[in-house]
Amino acid sequence: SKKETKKTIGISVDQLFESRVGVIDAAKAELDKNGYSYIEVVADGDPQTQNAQIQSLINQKVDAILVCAVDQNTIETALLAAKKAKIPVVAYDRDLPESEAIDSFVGPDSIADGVEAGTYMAEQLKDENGKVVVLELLGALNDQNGIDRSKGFNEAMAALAHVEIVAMPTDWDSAKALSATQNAFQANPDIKAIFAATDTQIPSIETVLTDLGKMNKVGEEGHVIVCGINGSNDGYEATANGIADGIVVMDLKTTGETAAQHAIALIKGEEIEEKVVIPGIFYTTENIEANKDTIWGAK
Amino acid sequence: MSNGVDPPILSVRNLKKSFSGKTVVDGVSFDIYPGEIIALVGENGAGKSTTKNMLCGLLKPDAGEVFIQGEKVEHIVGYDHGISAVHQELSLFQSLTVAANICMTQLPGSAARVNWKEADDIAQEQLAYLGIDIDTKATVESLGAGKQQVVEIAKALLRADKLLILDEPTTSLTAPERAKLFHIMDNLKAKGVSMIFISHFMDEIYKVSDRYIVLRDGKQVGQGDIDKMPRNQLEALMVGRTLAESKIELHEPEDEEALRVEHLSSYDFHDINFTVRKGEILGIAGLMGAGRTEVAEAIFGIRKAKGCVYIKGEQISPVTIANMMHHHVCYVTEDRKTRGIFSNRSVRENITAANIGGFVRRKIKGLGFNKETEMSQTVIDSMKVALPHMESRISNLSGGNQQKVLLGRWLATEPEVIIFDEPTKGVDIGAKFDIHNMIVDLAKRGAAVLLVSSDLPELLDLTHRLLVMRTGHLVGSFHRKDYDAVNIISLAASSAYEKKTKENAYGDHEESVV
Amino acid sequence: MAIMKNLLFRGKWVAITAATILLALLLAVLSPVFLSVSNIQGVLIQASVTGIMAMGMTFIILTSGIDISVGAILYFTAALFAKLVEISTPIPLAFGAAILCASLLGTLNGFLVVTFSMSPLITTLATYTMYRGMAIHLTSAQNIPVPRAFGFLGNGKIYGIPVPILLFALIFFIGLYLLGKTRFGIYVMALGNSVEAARESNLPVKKITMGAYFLGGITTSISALILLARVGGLQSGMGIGIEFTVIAAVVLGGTKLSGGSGTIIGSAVGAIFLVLIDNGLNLIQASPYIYDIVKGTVLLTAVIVDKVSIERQKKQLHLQKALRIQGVGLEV
Amino acid sequence: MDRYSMTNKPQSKIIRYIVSAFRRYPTIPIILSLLVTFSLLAPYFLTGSNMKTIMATNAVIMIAAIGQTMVLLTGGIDLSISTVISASAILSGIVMAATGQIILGLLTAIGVGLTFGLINGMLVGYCGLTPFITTMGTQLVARGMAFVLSRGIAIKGTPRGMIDFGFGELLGIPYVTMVSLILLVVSSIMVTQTTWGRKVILFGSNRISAKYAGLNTKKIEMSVYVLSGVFAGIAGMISIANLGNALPGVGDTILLMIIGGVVLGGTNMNGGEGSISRTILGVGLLAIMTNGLNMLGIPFYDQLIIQGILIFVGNGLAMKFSSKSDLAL
Ligand SMILES: Nc1ncnc2c1ncn2[C@@H]1O[C@H](COP(=O)(O)OP(=O)(O)OP(=O)(O)O)[C@@H](O)[C@H]1O
Ligand SMILES: Nc1ncnc2c1ncn2[C@@H]1O[C@H](COP(=O)(O)OP(=O)(O)OP(=O)(O)O)[C@@H](O)[C@H]1O
Ligand SMILES: [Mg+2]
Ligand SMILES: [Mg+2]
Repeated sequence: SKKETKKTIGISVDQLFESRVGVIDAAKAELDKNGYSYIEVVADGDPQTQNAQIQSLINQKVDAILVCAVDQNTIETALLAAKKAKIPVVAYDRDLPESEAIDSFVGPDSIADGVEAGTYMAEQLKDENGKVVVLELLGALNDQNGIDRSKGFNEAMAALAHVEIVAMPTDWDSAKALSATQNAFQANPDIKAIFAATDTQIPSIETVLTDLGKMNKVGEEGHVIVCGINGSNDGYEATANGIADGIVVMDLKTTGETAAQHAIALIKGEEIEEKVVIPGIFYTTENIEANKDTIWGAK
Repeated sequence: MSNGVDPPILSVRNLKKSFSGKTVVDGVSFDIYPGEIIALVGENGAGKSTTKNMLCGLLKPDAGEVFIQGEKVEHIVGYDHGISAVHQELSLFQSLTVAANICMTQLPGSAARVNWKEADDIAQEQLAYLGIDIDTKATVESLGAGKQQVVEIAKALLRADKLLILDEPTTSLTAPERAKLFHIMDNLKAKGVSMIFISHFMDEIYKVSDRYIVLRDGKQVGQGDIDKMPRNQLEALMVGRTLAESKIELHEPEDEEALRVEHLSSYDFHDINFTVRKGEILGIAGLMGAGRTEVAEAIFGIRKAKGCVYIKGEQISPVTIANMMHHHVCYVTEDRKTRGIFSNRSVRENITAANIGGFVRRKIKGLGFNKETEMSQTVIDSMKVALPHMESRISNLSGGNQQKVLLGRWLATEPEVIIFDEPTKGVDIGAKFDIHNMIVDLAKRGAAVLLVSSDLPELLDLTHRLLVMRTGHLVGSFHRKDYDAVNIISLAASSAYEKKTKENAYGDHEESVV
Repeated sequence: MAIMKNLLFRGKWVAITAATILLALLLAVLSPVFLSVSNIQGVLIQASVTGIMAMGMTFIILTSGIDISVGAILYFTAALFAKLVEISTPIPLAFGAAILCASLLGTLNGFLVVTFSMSPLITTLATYTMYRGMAIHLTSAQNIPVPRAFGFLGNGKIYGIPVPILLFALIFFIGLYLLGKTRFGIYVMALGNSVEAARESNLPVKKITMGAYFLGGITTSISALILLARVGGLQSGMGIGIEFTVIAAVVLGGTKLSGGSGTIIGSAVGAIFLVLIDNGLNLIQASPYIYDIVKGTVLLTAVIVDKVSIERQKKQLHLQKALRIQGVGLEV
Repeated sequence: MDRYSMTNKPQSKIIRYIVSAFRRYPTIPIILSLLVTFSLLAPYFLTGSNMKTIMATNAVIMIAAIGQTMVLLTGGIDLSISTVISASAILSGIVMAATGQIILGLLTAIGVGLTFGLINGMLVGYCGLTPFITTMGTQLVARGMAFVLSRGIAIKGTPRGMIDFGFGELLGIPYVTMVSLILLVVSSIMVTQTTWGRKVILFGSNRISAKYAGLNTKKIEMSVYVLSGVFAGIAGMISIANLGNALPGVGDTILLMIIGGVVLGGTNMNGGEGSISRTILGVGLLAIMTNGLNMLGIPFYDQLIIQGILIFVGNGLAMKFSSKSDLAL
């Protein structure tokens, strides 16, 4: 019915935080470049709000929807409504594996990312003797990406029989990560390695290690192995400075751009891939500087 | 000041105040000279407290002029101008100490460091001046109402260099304490402090004041010297009609017992026993804190107590409010504001609160409030409540009318045993007259009445028998024919125990009473 | 008699202190490392953030107010500081700006509450939403690192004592002094007892209210900076939700939500108590899923114990009174 | 009597009615102006489907707000309402997944709500604990329960019927909206037309006077928490219908919306004043506002700022009108 007006794409965001903003910004730039307009709505972590917002995007007759679900299991109702209204849907950043309503997913494979970090850590720890305690800082207990990262990490670590993993919830909150790390070290003073579900918590880990006098850099005697996932500036700096051993860096830019391209292609009726995994890349202290340009958080 | 006639300490011209369009004070003008006591009288809602609030700076007048020692003042700041007030409702800070309360308006020491030692001394000095011994380090909430009233007065006195306004200061005081207060007022007067005295007790007004001002519906309808004004004329001026001679005719009670209390004890009182027959009015006299209220509340089931309560010979067990109400017992509290009314609800809802079921005729079971308005109206009419509208908040009514609503609420439950606790506290003479007649009428119709009051004349007028309580004990019992005010008061006040331990502040009052 | 009463009303912190000691004993039994110096130190550091905020919140609640916007103030303050440092403002200047700004936001709360006589809960709910929006607006939800040099505030030690603990202690003593010795302190208590009576006593009600909320703001800014220093940078949503922990600490400490009665000591102990729960759960490596259940249960238990102890004290007083009345006898 | 007769100015009945309506519902002018503004600026705002969306997606909040209104009427507060929604959704989800029975699920949800309501009611009503801190405790317990039972992940396997119910509509009105409308009407009748409702309001106005007037204050106070729990349970059920699955964190984020909506409507947090109809308007205002601001494309963070200002202004108006009004509402 609309003649030569700009096509509009609805972007539904679960919550605003740094890495999410990175993806959205990339998607928006791509849409701008191709002459599409967009409506951005933020659910602020509430699944019902998100459903309402998707409904409202449908009511506004957007031409496609990009969605990062607050929860993969409770978005379906709203997305089916979009499907009914013949609006193509692309999920980004958070997979909706069982959804019948989405046309495509673009984003990470969090299990794989977890495995990558875990594999590296397992490699470092395999020669240790006796029981080895590893601290895992969990994301939020109800966040699929957090759960998957943990799953992957544990899978990889399962290779080592002498490793005991102590898990602490953080709700993605650095302050909670800080006290959890502090308390974990009280209970297990000989923690050998720490895995952070998001590398933005590495400065908190550093604070605790400094408190305890254990802040030894990579390669130094008594170094505590630290790995994380994300690719924020915190993670980059820590790895570059030898505080952390390595981080899995997400490719936010490609995620955002690809998601936007998929939406455009769907509007145009073109064929697209149903699932595009944008893998995270593991960088260590050695090679992170050299790849600074590909790390979204690096400033 | 020394040259002949002093200028008036305060002059007021044409003071006006209205609340949401309703004028409640309309053209009050007077002068008050040093050392003078003016009685401000009028019915409930006449605008006395509102006038007081304007004079001490709590309310801004809508119109009118105020001169303090001849100088025009735009905005009164009570304490700075040497004007302070004892408010009708206690305005104390319950969880703070007596010393902090008394000195709150003028804390010694600097802002960064209050000198609590000095504050304590000041407080002790004030209390010593009032001649009452209260522990200045105790919290106010640990004091009885009588002592709290004293603290309130001490607090006001601290800043009353020129003018002290006393808004119904005696409503919660008993005779000896009132005498003490008047003594204090005399002292102040001698020091040149002027006073405005608001009260509904005509005896007191004639006893203490030099001049009077009468308010009616906010208008100043008369002022002059009190000696030249006959009492019945002053009353007529206040209410706008001549009050009938208040001749109370008591009926002979029936023989059947209505309420019997046996061995009632709690931490506030000890081994209370008495019987009230149908049609009988039994009074309880005593000082503040004697435990009368506690006994009354224990009978009604509000407080826990050991012992037995019988209604018409049947023992009530357990003694709960629900059970007592079921047996047609009711209790009208002395503390109207915090224990009686629902201040932000309508008059209608306040009337029907105690037995909503009795006011409605429902078409569908359990739903709706049909006829509530009509039936409430009959209560309002029979109690002669003056009010703007049945749907107005009860807090918009004057104290006397609130009291009538409260009485109406309970009388609508068709009680057979009625416990009144200070039923005319703060009520104007007209309304008091009505309430007295109502109580006598209730007894005449067969109800048993237990009347707790601090107003001795009221007790002497209304009751068949009188019990006297002191520190939780029943210490005396009088029949109407043996009534003797001096005897009753000294019995209520004297106590060998209290003299021994010197704990009680009122130990030395017998002399001042007589 | 009066002494007993004073103990009853002033000694409200006794219950929470007893509960804290009991919990500590329990943890000492459950976990051998609990009583180590470094763990105690860790507990105190963790308690310092909420504890400092609880000092300010105590004043607010004592006036019978409440401020649920403090979490958002924390976020905004941290954001402002990080942003200012990012655009290379000198640290002291940024520091001052952050503290000033938080004080202003707190005072604004007080101003709104007292001027429009609206319920403090709904007023600060409105400002919570606003301040949070402002913080995200300011930072576009970005994480902003702060220089490690600034970490001294979170990590540093003076005479071997961690700076956050020192600040906590300092502010605790200032609070103690303010409440107990100054005119403002007694005014706050008075206001919480009865606004009506405070007006009639000609107390500067407006100034007192704004002062209390100002303290809420300024303590929040200090906590914000400590937290920022410790976590190494700003995170989106930082501090959001902390208000309930802070309020819980104050209320557990025996301060009445209706105002007019409470202590600084109680609030400080309350903050430590709450941290102990987390610390204990971490130490015994409880399943992450049961944290909330344990916390909720402990909270409820603490409230019930508090209530029971108050009831018992009341009963004792009554008993004494009864004995006295019985002892009077009938001497006419 | 005569001194008051002067003040009863003869006014036209209609004007009086309108004036009193605005006093009772100070949110009406704001809602009207928002509706006009949004309709003019956002082309899709005033469409049937959008209105339907607003109503359906806010059903959970609306239902929870009913319970919260009752609690606030007594001068209390129920912070646990949000996570009780989650807990009942999870348990009911588990039951439904296991049995496929919607009725069993509904009973479970109500049962969970009832249980938490009873706990709150006992602690607040009978033991006299402070509502704020008590319900803060049960809030954590309920949240923990939801997470323990679900391990943080949504409970899947919701019966088809439940999902259809979430989608379905009758005469253009979604079923979930109908449920909330029915509950609103019933609860409004309970509050305004029954003795119980009257007692709740009187209790909230002055709990001591209520005791002295012979009302069973403990029972009254307890009952509102129980009802609040039950409504939370039903809300949990509706959340499953809306979302398709039971989610452990579903209630976490909506607490402030619930309380904000109720108070914005003009229910006094100190008790004794307020109504369900005010709550409808308050929650409705928040819902319309967020929807409209989204449609106008206002960034999320600026929406927060506007929302804060509106809550403030709305409540300010409510206080101003109700304190001035002579009518006890
Ligand atoms: N804040 C207020 N808002 C509205 N009306 C008020 C207010 N304060 C007082 N009034 C009304 O003003 C009138 C005068 O009240 P005021 O308290 O001055 O009476 P009073 O003479 O002191 O009566 P009483 O003997 O009962 O104390 C009353 O009708 C009262 O209802
Ligand atoms: N220490 C106290 N703490 C709390 N309430 C008190 C205290 N002392 C008295 N009260 C209450 O205040 C009210 C008025 O106290 P008052 O001094 O009149 O005592 P009372 O025992 O009621 O005396 P009366 O014999 O005059 O009725 C009573 O209801 C009483 O229970
Ligand atoms: Mg008066
Ligand atoms: Mg009494």
